Amino acid sequence: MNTTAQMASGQDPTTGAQERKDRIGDVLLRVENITLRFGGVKAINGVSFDIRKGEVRSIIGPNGAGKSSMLNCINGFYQPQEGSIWYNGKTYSPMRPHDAATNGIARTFQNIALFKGMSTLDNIMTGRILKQKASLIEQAFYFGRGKSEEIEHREFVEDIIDFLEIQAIRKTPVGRLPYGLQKRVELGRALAAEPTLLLLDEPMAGMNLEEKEDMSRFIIDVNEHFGTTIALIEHDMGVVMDLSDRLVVLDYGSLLADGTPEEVRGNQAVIDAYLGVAHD
Amino acid sequence: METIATLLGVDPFDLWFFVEVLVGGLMAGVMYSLVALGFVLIFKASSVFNFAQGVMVLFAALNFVGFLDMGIPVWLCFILAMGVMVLLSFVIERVVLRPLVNQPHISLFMATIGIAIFLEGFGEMLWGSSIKPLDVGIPDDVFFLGEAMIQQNDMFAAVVASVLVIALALFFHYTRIGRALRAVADDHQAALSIGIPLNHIWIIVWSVAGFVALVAGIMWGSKLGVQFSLTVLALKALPVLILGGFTSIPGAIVGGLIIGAGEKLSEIYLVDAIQSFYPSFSGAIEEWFAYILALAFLVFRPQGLFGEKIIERV
Amino acid sequence: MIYREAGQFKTSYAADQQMLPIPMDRWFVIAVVVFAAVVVPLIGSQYWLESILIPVLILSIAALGLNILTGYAGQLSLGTGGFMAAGAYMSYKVATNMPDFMPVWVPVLIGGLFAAGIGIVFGLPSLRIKGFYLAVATLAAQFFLIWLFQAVPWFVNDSLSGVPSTPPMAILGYKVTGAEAQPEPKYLFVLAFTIVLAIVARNMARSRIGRSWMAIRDMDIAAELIGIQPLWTKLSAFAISSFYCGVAGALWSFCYINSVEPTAFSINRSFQILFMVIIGGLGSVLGSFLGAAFIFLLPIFLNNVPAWFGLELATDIVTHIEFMVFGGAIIFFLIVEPHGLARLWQIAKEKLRLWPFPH
Amino acid sequence: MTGSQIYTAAAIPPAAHLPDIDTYDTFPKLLRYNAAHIGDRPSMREKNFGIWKTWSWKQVKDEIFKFAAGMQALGVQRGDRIAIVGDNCPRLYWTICMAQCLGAVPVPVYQDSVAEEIHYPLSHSEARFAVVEDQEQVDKLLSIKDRLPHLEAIVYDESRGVRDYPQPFLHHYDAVVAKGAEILDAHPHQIDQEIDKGSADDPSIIPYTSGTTGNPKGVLLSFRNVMRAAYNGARFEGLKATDESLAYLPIAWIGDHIFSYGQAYVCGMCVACPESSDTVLTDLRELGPTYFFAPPRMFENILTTVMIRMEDAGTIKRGMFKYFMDHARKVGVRILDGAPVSLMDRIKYALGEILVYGPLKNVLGFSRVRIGYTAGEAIGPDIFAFYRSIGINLKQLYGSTEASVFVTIQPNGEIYDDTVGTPAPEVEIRIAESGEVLFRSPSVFMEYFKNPEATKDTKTPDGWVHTGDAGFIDDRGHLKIIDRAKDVGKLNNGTLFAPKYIENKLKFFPAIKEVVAFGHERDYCACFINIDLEAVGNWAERNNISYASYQELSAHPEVYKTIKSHVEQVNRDLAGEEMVAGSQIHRFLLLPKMLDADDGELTRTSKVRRSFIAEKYETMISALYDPAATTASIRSEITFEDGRKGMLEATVNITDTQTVPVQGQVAAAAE
Repeated sequence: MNTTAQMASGQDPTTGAQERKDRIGDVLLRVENITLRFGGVKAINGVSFDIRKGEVRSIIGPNGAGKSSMLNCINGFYQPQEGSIWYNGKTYSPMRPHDAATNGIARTFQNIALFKGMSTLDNIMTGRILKQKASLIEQAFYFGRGKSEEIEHREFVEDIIDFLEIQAIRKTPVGRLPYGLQKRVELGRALAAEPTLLLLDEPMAGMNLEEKEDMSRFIIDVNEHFGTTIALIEHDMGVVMDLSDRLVVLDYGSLLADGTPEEVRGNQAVIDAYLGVAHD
Repeated sequence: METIATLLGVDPFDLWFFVEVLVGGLMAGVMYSLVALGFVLIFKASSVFNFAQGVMVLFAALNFVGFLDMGIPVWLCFILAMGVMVLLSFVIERVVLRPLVNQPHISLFMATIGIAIFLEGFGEMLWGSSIKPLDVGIPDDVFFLGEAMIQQNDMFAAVVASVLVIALALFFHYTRIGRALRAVADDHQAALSIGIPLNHIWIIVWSVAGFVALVAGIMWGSKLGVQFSLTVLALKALPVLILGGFTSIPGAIVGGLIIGAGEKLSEIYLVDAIQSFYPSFSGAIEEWFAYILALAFLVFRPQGLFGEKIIERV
Repeated sequence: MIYREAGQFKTSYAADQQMLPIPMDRWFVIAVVVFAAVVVPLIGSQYWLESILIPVLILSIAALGLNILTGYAGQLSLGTGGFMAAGAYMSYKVATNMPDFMPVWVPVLIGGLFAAGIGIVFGLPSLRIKGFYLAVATLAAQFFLIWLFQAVPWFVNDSLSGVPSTPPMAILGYKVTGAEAQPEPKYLFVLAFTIVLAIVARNMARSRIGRSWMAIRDMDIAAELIGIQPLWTKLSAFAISSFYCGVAGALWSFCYINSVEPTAFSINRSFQILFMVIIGGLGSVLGSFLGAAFIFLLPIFLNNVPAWFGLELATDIVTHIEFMVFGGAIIFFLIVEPHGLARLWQIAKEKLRLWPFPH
Repeated sequence: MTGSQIYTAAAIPPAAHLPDIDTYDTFPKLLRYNAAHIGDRPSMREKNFGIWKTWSWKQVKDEIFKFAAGMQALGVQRGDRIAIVGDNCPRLYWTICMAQCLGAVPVPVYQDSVAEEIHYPLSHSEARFAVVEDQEQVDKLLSIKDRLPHLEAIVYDESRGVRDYPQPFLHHYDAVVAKGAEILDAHPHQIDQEIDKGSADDPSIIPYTSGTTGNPKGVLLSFRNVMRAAYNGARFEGLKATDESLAYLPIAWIGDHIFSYGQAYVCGMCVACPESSDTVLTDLRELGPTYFFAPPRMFENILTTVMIRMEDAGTIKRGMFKYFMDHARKVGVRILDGAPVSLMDRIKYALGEILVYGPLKNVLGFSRVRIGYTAGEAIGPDIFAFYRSIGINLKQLYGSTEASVFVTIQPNGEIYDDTVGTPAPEVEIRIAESGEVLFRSPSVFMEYFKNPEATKDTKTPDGWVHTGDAGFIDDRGHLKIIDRAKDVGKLNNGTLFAPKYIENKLKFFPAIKEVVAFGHERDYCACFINIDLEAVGNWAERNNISYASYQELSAHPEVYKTIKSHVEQVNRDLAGEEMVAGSQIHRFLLLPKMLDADDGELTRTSKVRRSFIAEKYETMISALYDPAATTASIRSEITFEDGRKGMLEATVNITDTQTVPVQGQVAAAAE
């Protein structure tokens, strides 16, 4: 036993920061010159940036800056007219929802998009759908993989339920849950897919301080424990600056700045945009 | 097997025969349009897909005939029947719409199916279920356009329908309520700012739809007699709506005409063509022509001819 | 009140995910099934078996089918009658042309499969349209299919009347179809189908496919982004739903009306089954049974009740009352309990579980 | 200290179905016995991830052996102390047995204590190792680690949040077990050999008692102590391997050690751990234990909840409930005790069982309870009768850490709500002249660890232990406890004053939560009363009385009126008992705040800290004894729910009460 010599109590902050840096790896996803138009309106205008493996990347910007549209392009819900998305060695122009899902891109939504008629457990189980392979007959008669998969994935889902501390609402229909818990269930559903890249669209919108703290903790834990890369849209600047490794700032659909929290904080264009200097 | 045209002893490729079929079809289409018009009014104002519109036609006609049989003068019958429709609007608003406000549209849709069933039973309970001939003095002679034989009552219906559409257009354009109804179709809040409670708007719009139903019921009743089968015919208004778009009054008219003419023409010419390859083909495609046409539209142009495109956002 | 759940805990997910996780419920359902399979055929009169139980069971199967499509997958359909007809006509065709050694259930299943195929075709528009738009599309199926089976005499082996009687078929020497069959074997034949199909429906509802349906129903966009493919999910719902309807249609022709006729599968049948699903409970297997029983038995009840009080009501009046009651019941349930009789049952059950506490 | 009579238990036959604890004389040996004889029966369950994960005796043995081997590799030696901190969970129970396998002594510590409170037992016991539940406990230990020179390694169960801690002395449970498994593969008999070295008189555990004053004392118990107590309790009640219990009380408490560990090993029965401390009631309902222990407070809370939930029921249901509960009160206890009851009453009771009692027991999770215990303080007679009347075999027992729990138990069929029962098997009881209760048994503790002074004060050389409680054996042979011996005082006129006795009588009223009685060396008895916010609040709601705070509700005249009637009822009771008739309550006031452990007014086990309160509320007490004062004021610091501090300033009314004249004395009648 090596004893008293190394018994410094508490955590050494530098060790943690170093570990974080070590965890961030190569580029996982690169958005290349994306332009998205609705009718004549350009929601996104030639934006490029990348997301590295293991990092927490935030997309910030004023309302209507095209942040949600950006996430929608990344996971294929919107198909941009121009540009392409390079992801894990392949170029997609555009990305399709099914490509995104099968490649491990999961997301949560700004306005909660849970399956209201189902329980918490079932909602999270839907996140496992791509991993279930039982045939129709096996499901219909609940034998073979039809049964074994249900149990196997239930175990996985229970881990998530435990992780998110939502044991007590396991069998409650999600429609009856308060807002903060619904957000948590939605995160659980996304996690159930064991995503490589997790897109979080305003995970803390409408939450009180305590709920925000909980959610921040979950996001950090997800990033650290599962090594999940996270792309985050959030309005609370304090949260963003604390959580993110790097930020992308969008304004009126264009890229305004890209860099570490410190760099972005000092960027004049960003300060102008946030202070509402008139555009012309 | 002989074709319908040969049975009738005419040459199907005779121009006048074609005109006759086309006009007959268009006239049937006017009837569909009248029912569809009621649907559109309600849908525009409240996003309720009123499945009961067809039954309202029957119900209105039953009331009208019932009053007429009591020996009441025609004009008074009309007013009485209209009164019943307004009363019905009140009841529907109070009992069905108000409790279901903010429910999914599909629930309201199913509720109107409930209304349809209820009214069917209720109407026949009041007035009996036998077929009732209806004669309000609409001429039912025929006249000839060139060599094509045209029913006078068809022409009459066309005229009435035209008048009705113009009247509605004026109502929507030049009255305060009409403008409110148009506003509510776009934005419920806007309608409130005009100062008319939503509940009143519903009652008014259902009453207007009731009025349209009454007119349609009298037209159809004069032609076919007032009977249960009216509701089945009224189902044809559904494909009309798909073609015309749910929110478009002109769409309802044009859709009705296309379907009316299309099903009559296809019954003659399409069946004829098929029977030349497959003689045992029995025809009667009129039963489904409208629906399959609508289906084709749904797959290739879901918003209909005049409807607006729907964009989904997350 | 009758529940004793203390100590009935689950030590494995297999136990927690059983079809009926509460032992009390399990015993109750087993008792009901045993009663239906053993006691009912012994004590049931011909009237009860042939005129009530057989049609209620068959309609339950159809309601299960529509519930899969509408209740679970959220796709409204008014074409149930058409899909039932598809099953009935195709199974007639198979039954009258198949070699003798083929078992009786083969034509029924083939009828179901044929209906499933038709369902897929008419389900295709569901990829682009929803709600009442889809309802209109399914109406097309209803009218077109009924017309089709009358227009193509091949289905009825070119029978002159167009309304042929269904042939008698037997299992182990007991006739189970057609007019000459005894009520008991016929009833058991139908019951067997009902039980198996109900179990299958329940299994699907708690498996991946059921969750995919419900996900599409509740939030189709989110479902798609999770990786649920709308195409496959909706078409599978149409196919499986139509399969159930097809089997129900075949049984209706072979075991209840003993003939194949289009009027049995008219638009009114479609509505009847839709009402069963709404009143019974959308998205509930139990609801399909409760709804079928309610809708089918109510007219019988209305016909008999006045007589108990010495009243004589004309048949058409009773029909009108029936319409009004149905219409009223649908509106009532949509407003008061959108999840239908099944939810009422559920609430009663919860009350009993918490007894004597109110909640 | 001599001269009085010695009371003993009636002899009961040895239990043939239990293992011979003279042969299997340590818990690790019992573990081997159980694994060999009932290896496939469940030993432990834990609600986790939505299901009750279950381990058989065989699995438990394998797990403990591996864990022990792993810990041995970490350096655990015979005689070491191993601290255990955490909520009830199987791995911590296994830690107890693991330590005993290796000849180390487990030191369980109250898991809800703050770091400072944990420090004493860890440093006093010189624990070299700690096995803890999760990040919360790890953090606590890390914060005091500097002052724990003996502590070498910490093993944690749940890795969440701890995974990235850099300290090299932190070990994950799984890693230790994995290491142990490797070692056992190479040396399969290593742990068996260690177990064989153990014997009955080795120390088995050191629970620390939570003293009301001073530092806690470590009570050193041998295997013989704990095992005889567990064995005697088990054969007294006929416990079997098929029994199940729910372990939810602190592991550090001796009761839990006997009920959830000792008796489980002796009988081979199954112990289940709840999902978390918040879900105990739900888990209780699911599990439906057959053997259940709860402090009176918990039974009281459950009963209050039952009554409140029934308020919401419809009229018919409420009427039915009342009717059958009345009937149960009439005959329920007699039926449970096997006394003669008329056929009609039995039929009515059976009907009640179907409609009320059965379902009620079911929703509470008591359907299967064969034996229920309550102890720690006196239970309200109404509460006690309620549970017994609906057919739950609830009993009181009297015991202490020094006795390895059992001193007296109420035998079946001899349950009286005012006594704590007859001496437990192998226990001898004697009443000292001062009124103090003394006992002697094979389960009497060895010594206070590293504290010979205290040992000498408590335990006589011939093995008698001072309980510190005053009491007497009544003519039925049952022990009746009046109060703490040191708390029993005298009024100025010489009358015996037993504050706890008076307080408990008052606390039996649902509206009263807490009472502090004064009277020692005073002219009369007076008291502070805390109303029960839940019960009184509920009453206020039904009567449309609005209130903004506890303080406001307490000051309400109607509330005062109700409490006054309760106090007068108690006075009438006291008047009927010769020994205490003189100590009727003359005046009382309702405190403006709840007595709270965070303010130091209660102990962590919710016992009143009399002297602290006397000091803090000094102004109020003097007002109670100032005949001219009609109000009393207080100014003091309080702690809010969220931990913030604040100042409380309040003035409350004092109410005089009616007392009953007692023969030979003239009671002062209130004007």
